[in-house]
Amino acid sequence: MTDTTTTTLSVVTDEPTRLELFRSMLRIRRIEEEIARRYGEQRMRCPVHLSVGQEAAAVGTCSALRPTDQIVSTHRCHGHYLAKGGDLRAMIAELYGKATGCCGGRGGSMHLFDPAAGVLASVPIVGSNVPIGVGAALTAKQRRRPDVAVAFFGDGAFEEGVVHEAANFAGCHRLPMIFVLENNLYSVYTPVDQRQPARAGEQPMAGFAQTHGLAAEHADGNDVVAVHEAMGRAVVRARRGDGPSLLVVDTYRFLEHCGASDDDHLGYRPVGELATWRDRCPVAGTRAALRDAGLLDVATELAMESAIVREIDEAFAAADAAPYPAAHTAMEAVHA
Amino acid sequence: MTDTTTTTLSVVTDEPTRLELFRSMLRIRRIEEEIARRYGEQRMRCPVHLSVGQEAAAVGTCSALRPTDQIVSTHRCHGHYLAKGGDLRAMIAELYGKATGCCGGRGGSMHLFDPAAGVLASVPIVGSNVPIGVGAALTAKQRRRPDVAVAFFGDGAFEEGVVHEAANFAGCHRLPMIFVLENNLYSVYTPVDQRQPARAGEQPMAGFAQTHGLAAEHADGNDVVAVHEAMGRAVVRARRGDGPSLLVVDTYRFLEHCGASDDDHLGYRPVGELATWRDRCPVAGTRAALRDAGLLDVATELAMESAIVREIDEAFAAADAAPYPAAHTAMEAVHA
Amino acid sequence: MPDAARQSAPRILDAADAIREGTAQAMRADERVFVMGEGATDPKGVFGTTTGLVQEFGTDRVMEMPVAENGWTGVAIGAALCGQRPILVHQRVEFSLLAMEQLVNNAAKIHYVSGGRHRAPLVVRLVVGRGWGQGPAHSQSLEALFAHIPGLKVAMPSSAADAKGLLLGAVQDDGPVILIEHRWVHYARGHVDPEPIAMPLDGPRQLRSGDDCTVVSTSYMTLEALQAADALAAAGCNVDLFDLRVLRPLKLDAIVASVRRTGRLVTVDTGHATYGIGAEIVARVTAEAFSSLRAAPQRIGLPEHPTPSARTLAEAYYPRSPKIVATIGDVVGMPKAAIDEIVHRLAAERDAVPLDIPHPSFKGPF
Amino acid sequence: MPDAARQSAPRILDAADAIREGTAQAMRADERVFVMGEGATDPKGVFGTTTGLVQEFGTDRVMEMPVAENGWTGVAIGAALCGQRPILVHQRVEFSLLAMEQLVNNAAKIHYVSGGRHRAPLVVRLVVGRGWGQGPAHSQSLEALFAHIPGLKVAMPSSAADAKGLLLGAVQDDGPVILIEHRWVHYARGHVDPEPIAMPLDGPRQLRSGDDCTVVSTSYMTLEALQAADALAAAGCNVDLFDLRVLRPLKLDAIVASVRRTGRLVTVDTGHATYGIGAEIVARVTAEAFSSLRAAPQRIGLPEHPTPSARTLAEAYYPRSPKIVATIGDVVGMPKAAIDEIVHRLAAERDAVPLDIPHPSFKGPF
Ligand SMILES: Cc1ncc(C[n+]2csc(CCOP(=O)(O)OP(=O)(O)O)c2C)c(N)n1
Ligand SMILES: Cc1ncc(C[n+]2csc(CCOP(=O)(O)OP(=O)(O)O)c2C)c(N)n1
Ligand SMILES: [Mg+2]
Ligand SMILES: [Mg+2]
Repeated sequence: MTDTTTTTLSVVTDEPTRLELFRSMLRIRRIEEEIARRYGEQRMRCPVHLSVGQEAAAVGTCSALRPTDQIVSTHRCHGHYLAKGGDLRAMIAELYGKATGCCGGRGGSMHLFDPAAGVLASVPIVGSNVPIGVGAALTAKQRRRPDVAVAFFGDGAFEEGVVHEAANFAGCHRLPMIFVLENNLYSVYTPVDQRQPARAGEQPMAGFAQTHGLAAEHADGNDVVAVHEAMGRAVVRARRGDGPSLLVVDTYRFLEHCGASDDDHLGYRPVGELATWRDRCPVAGTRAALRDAGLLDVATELAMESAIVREIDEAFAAADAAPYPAAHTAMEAVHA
Repeated sequence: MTDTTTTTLSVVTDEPTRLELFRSMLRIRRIEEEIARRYGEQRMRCPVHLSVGQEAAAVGTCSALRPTDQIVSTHRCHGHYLAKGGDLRAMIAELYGKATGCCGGRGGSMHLFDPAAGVLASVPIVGSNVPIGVGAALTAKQRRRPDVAVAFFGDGAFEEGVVHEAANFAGCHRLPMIFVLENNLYSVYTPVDQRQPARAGEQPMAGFAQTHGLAAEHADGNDVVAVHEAMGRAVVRARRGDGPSLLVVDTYRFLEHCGASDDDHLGYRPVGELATWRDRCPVAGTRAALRDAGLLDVATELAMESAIVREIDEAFAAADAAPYPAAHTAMEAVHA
Repeated sequence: MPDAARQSAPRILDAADAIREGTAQAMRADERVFVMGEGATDPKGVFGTTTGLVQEFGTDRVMEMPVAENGWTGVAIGAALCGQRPILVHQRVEFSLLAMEQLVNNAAKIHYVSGGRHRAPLVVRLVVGRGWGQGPAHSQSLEALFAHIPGLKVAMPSSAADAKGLLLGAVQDDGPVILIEHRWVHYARGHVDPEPIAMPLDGPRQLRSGDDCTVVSTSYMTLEALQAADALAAAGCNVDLFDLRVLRPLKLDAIVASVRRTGRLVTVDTGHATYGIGAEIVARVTAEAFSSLRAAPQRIGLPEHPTPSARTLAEAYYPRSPKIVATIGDVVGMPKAAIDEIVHRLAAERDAVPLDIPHPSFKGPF
Repeated sequence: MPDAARQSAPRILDAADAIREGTAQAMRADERVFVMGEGATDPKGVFGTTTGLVQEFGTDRVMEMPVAENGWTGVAIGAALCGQRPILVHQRVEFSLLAMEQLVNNAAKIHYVSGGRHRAPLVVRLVVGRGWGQGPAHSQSLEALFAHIPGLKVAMPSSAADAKGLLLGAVQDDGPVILIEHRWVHYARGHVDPEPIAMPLDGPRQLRSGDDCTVVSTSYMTLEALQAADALAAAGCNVDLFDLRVLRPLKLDAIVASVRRTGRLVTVDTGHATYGIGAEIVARVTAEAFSSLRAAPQRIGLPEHPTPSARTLAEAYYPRSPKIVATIGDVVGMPKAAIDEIVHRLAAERDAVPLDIPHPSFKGPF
């Protein structure tokens, strides 16, 4: 019998970790800003789904994992991939369609993976990654590995039946699995209230957890420490054999659904909504909190920034310099 | 915002209705017993999924509906079809593969429907009927008809993602829809605890209702009056625009999953489980209750029985006498 | 405007606009018609094919869908059984893979299995993605999967006029119709009748005439085939070019008659070649016109691997007009030098525009 | 028992037993192999193909599944990516329609899209239902849908030996393999090697030899084709009969070579004819052996409507050996009277047993 309310398990976040959470978010932000800046050059010729604004969800969760823990991501996978330790160069090269990309240029931005980092796969079909993550959790159980598996999905994916099927499976077999629902309130340009019934209560998704035998956690997606600690509790439960969890993170996408620009002018979001969420920007908020706590001085931050910028420049330069896959290789590796 | 707990809406069942509920159950029981008796002749050459033991679910629910209300059923559709007023002769003829069957012999036992009675369709793929029922509810809303739609499904179907998708849709659009989950504890020979997580609480399925914006009702599937009244409340809500409901009915299948015999010897159910449920047989239980209440005397019951037997004999005789569909018609009506 | 004047002033639309116009007209004419789709009411309106409809018809008839393709396909089938006439749209063919069970087991069969009593008038619009590195799960042209299923009708327009006409024909049909729209056909411009004239779903359209070879193409590949046919014609090789349009039910009489005359057949479709559309055309035409065949029929389709994202790989992936020219030239026995000349000229023209976008106005991401 | 003795005493199993034996051996040899299916552990054990496995290997390796085909297919793919080697089984092909998205977008493509880095070693067993009026949604033979998808391998056994050997070959394969088992092939009895010998998934097997015609059959229709071939042989007409076995990747060299000799081709498969397996065989063989063809290749498959339940309708639906004889006789130009004689004799033999059951021992409901 699963207790679906948040356990009182306490996970605390020490100072170095808080600094590292910030650095990781800042790095993702800068990388995606650079992609956005260069996207207009039309040399990254693949769709990109940026996660600017959602960094705390990626970083707060992945920071609670080990490299051998497996995550599966979605079309919006840059943040998860980077937060989990995915190779930046292989990612940028993939966006440029180069042979040095993580998929050798075959997949583009929606197929990022990195076995060394435990980024098992990213899948561009909504919801389709979730059971794959459960398969990783099943493997951990069958092979008696101490690993945890995590599936990221959005409020849109929540509507896919396969997500319920996957959750039921994980609940039934009490797998070391964590379902991370990033609720950014939209599926493309459609707000969640046009797609789902309103739900009452403090924990609107508790019913889903109860149905599928998951413990339920919830966190403010602009508070990376809160996400990290909620995830930490879920990881502890999973690793000690207490079964799967749902972690709901409330968050918001700042840029357009697909592509590198702003899309607020389309008018699909209420006026001011974006501004409200921008005011609660997870990166800026964390910076301010660290400053207030005296954990981050200007020099440290500048050093961080410049290291990040250097890494980004190198990654783009390497991608630029890398060869395209040769046309004749297109027929290779159809069958394993 | 939907209230997912059972409302205190009161629906009462008067004496003539209680008698009619009994008669309807008895009739279904006798019809299926006759199918079982004759199945060994190998002239009904199609799979049959009998609902002996589950009559109260079918009768309690369908008795709360009008002919213009639409139901969709499953592979186990005899009871629903009959309880809703489906034509007996067209059903038996269909089982015999005759031209006079409701599908002209093309469908067999798993495809029963009767437009006149509001039996929209039966679908042999598990869960697949549920969104079709929601389509009927959507039509009622779009065309401003005062009708209600009902989807029957089992504890196995509950695992299909499409059921969640359908429930979400109905909840989102607040459709006049009732989801009737007949929990008979097994999917074929597999008990529910091998397929789903354990769920705590008095109303184990409340989480599903909460997730999808459904009001939740629950009834003992051996108590036809309780089913009827729970369904009555759901129908009232649906008809007055208060949105969809889930009605969970706990019930049990007495005979084998598919076919006309007993299958307890296979050993997939705990010893004694069947006997316990047989002791609570909805037909016998209702008979006893009516007897105790002085509503059913022996003469009345005998008259009922003999009318039912006559109707059954006529239906089988008619099916027997009816022609098979001519081979050359097999190519007809592929496209509308 | 008098009829004559109206006819003399052709009205040029692209196929996306033509689809939107046809949808609006069908909805005005019949209140049972309604639209369901993820993004049907959003600002981009499914590549412009549904833009503005919700403003005219309201959210009861232009319905935004949850991301739950199998579910809302079943809902549509239920509504159709109850007398409604839904038009479903998926922004990629791939998303409909989630709805295969509903489409194949229920929509395709319910009329038949009910002895003709049930009707499921359903239009399912699927868009084939292409270009801008969208990769293997947003680019499949899986018409062969649907075309194999008895009880479905399957059509693929290649022009603005057909995009509207076939849609209206599909809406009028009393059964399920799968309409597969290639994303690049959305950009095809041409005269579109302003009236809502439903085209019957009844077979190919001949676009070019000639005695040298019969060419059968589908969807976007018709545009490549036209280019090939015209280039060949300039060199004195004339082909009968048929746009297949309706894949199921498959009417091949005109094509068989053509092959009886030309003795040659080349097929060009948008899907994978193996077990693809061309195979059926070749098999059936060969059975019916065997004694007239003077050369082995040839098929052009996608190679047997998923769509790669990188431009350099996609370049080899998608066959274009030069390849069609080369294949036809070979089948008719044109001199190698003559073929090469046309192939090089066409290839040069084509290389001048990026291969991963349909139109110069197009600037990613999709 | 010495090897020689063992070989001299052929061990006769039916295909269902052969599959179970192969599965158990694969599981003993490799602890990464496990079975997933609805009913995998139940008393009937998926038509006897999984019976007893859970007793030997436990519920961690023989896993009962919820009724959630898309979900557990995705779980299997995830496990495969992590190094496991799941064997999935669906009691009907139709149930796998719910899992098309996972199979087509993920399983088929992940090796390719990852530049060969990911491996998804997955065996998906699908059973084709037939008979006892089970109707249109429990009887489809939809191999053409899977065979069209690059990245999948697709095989169909027609004998007990192949049922085991191809299963073991599929388990050894590092990619996704769809194994389609016709329910009536489960009853096919024959010698099965007791050793776990994996057969490579590499093409057809020749079952009869002759110069008059090349016949290509799949799955259960191979049994009907054998009957036809033997009846024809008795009348002096000898055919090369190939059981196709592996539909993708498609190796046709031996068949093309045969047609070069016989000049004639007839295909007989278990699916719908239109856009079916036979179309690809005909199209490819025609392209490669055109100049040798002396008659138009012919296809035998299911007619273009769903499976009706009633016996009287199903009778016309399923082609049998007499029809194969008639078609081959026609293609080779046998005198009508000679054809008729064989057809009538075979038809009489076949009419003596019920048409809706595979075997005299079979007594409904499935
Ligand atoms: C099955 C499927 N349906 C539709 C789409 C098109 N699509 C791409 S992203 C997206 C939005 C999904 O929303 P959500 O899951 O909330 O993720 P977000 O984009 O908000 O991060 C949709 C509908 C798809 N990729 N797959
Ligand atoms: C999609 C699908 N998967 C599997 C089956 C095989 N099957 C037929 S009935 C059944 C049991 C379903 O259980 P439940 O929904 O509880 O209904 P019950 O038989 O108990 O009435 C199964 C699995 C099917 N028909 N459809
Ligand atoms: Mg979202
Ligand atoms: Mg059940």
